[in-house]
Amino acid sequence: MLDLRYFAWVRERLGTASERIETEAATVADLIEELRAIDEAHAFVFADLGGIRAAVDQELVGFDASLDGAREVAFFPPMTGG
Amino acid sequence: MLDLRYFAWVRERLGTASERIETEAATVADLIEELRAIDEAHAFVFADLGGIRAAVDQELVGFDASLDGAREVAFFPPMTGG
Amino acid sequence: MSVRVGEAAFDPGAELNAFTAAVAGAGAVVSFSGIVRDLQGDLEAMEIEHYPGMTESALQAIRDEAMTRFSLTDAMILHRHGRLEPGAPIMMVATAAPHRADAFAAAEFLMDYLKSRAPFWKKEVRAGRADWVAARDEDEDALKRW
Amino acid sequence: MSVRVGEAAFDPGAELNAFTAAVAGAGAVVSFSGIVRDLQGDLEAMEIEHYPGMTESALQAIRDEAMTRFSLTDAMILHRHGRLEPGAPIMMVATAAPHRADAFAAAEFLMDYLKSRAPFWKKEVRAGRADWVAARDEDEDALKRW
Repeated sequence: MLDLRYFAWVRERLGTASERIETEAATVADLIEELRAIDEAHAFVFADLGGIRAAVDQELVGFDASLDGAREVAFFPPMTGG
Repeated sequence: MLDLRYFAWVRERLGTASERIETEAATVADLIEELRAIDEAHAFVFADLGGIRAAVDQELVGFDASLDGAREVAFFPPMTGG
Repeated sequence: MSVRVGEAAFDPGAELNAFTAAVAGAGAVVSFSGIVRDLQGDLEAMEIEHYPGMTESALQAIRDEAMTRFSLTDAMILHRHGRLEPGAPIMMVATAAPHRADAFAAAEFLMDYLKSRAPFWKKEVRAGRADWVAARDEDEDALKRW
Repeated sequence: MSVRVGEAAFDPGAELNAFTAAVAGAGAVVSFSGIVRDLQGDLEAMEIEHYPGMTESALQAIRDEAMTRFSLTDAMILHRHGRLEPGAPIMMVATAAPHRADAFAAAEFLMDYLKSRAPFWKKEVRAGRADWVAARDEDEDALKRW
């Protein structure tokens, strides 16, 4: 089981801040492939990865990051703090 | 007539914060030559110009600056504000 | 406390004084504060979303990295989330060092990393409409100098 | 007031807040404060001499130059002279700008010029002995980057 967290327009577009899924995905990229297949909203959000960032267990990572042992994966747009 | 102002260790070494002199010096460098001749204290202060800065009418200048029309010349060490 | 994240407003002047008082050995103190701007005069509010948990650890990591890279006496980061009015302070960093070059460089380092590596997202609310603030390429580029 | 020179103590936090309140259009505010340091623990006081008249015009010129060179909303310089206790604020600059890069660069510019071009001289009094603080070559060198 993997907890997914969504923020900012990703959250708004998906209509939820979190979901829990069953997955065998080995990397973030693999997970994204699976998510794209869920429905149109997911397909839209993950269509252009240039505008998406990912964190695994609250650490910012690249899409090639392993999901081995991961409990929480988050997707969000580039940060705009400060 | 020219008003001379001295600051920091230059003032302390000369034992005065200001003096008024009669001079025909054309540049700051010429003036320094005249000042060196006044006494030992002046000769000491102006012996090594690497540690001396000059201002003419409250503007920082190089030693080649003209004294044409000048009313006040100041000598002091490099500034240490901030 | 060197890192603080919360909804409550803070007073940059009071924070600067408290930070300075705690680092008596430092000759140089630099602060940066980010204020909600209203350039067109029609901003109702700025809403800041964040990632609770990750935010705190990301800011702590950025602060620790600054302490390692620069000769600092101390460094702090404050950042608000939630709904902010125009003119309100959004965030603040402060650095203290024996020499000004370190204090300035560390404050810029903190800001550059905070902008692109701390999980905050800003939304501007104007005339009932809310728009996410787009990330600026130059903010990402700013990281390359460190 | 954008340039202030005097003997009286000032409150950096209160100055930062007053400065920030006056520039509502700016998103980025940077401050630098210089504090009397007592590294060895034996400093009785710092005495700061200045050149009345030239000081004010030099600081005003430095401030005006910063306003010209950078995209600033405002900039201020405060500097004390006379006898200061360890831990006391000596001086402060603050800059406000739409973007942080300008606010940071301008604050560093103000400091670099103030260090080497404003007529202040510091003396440290310890154990009854008073020594003039020597200018640092790197302060003069710092001007070359602008």
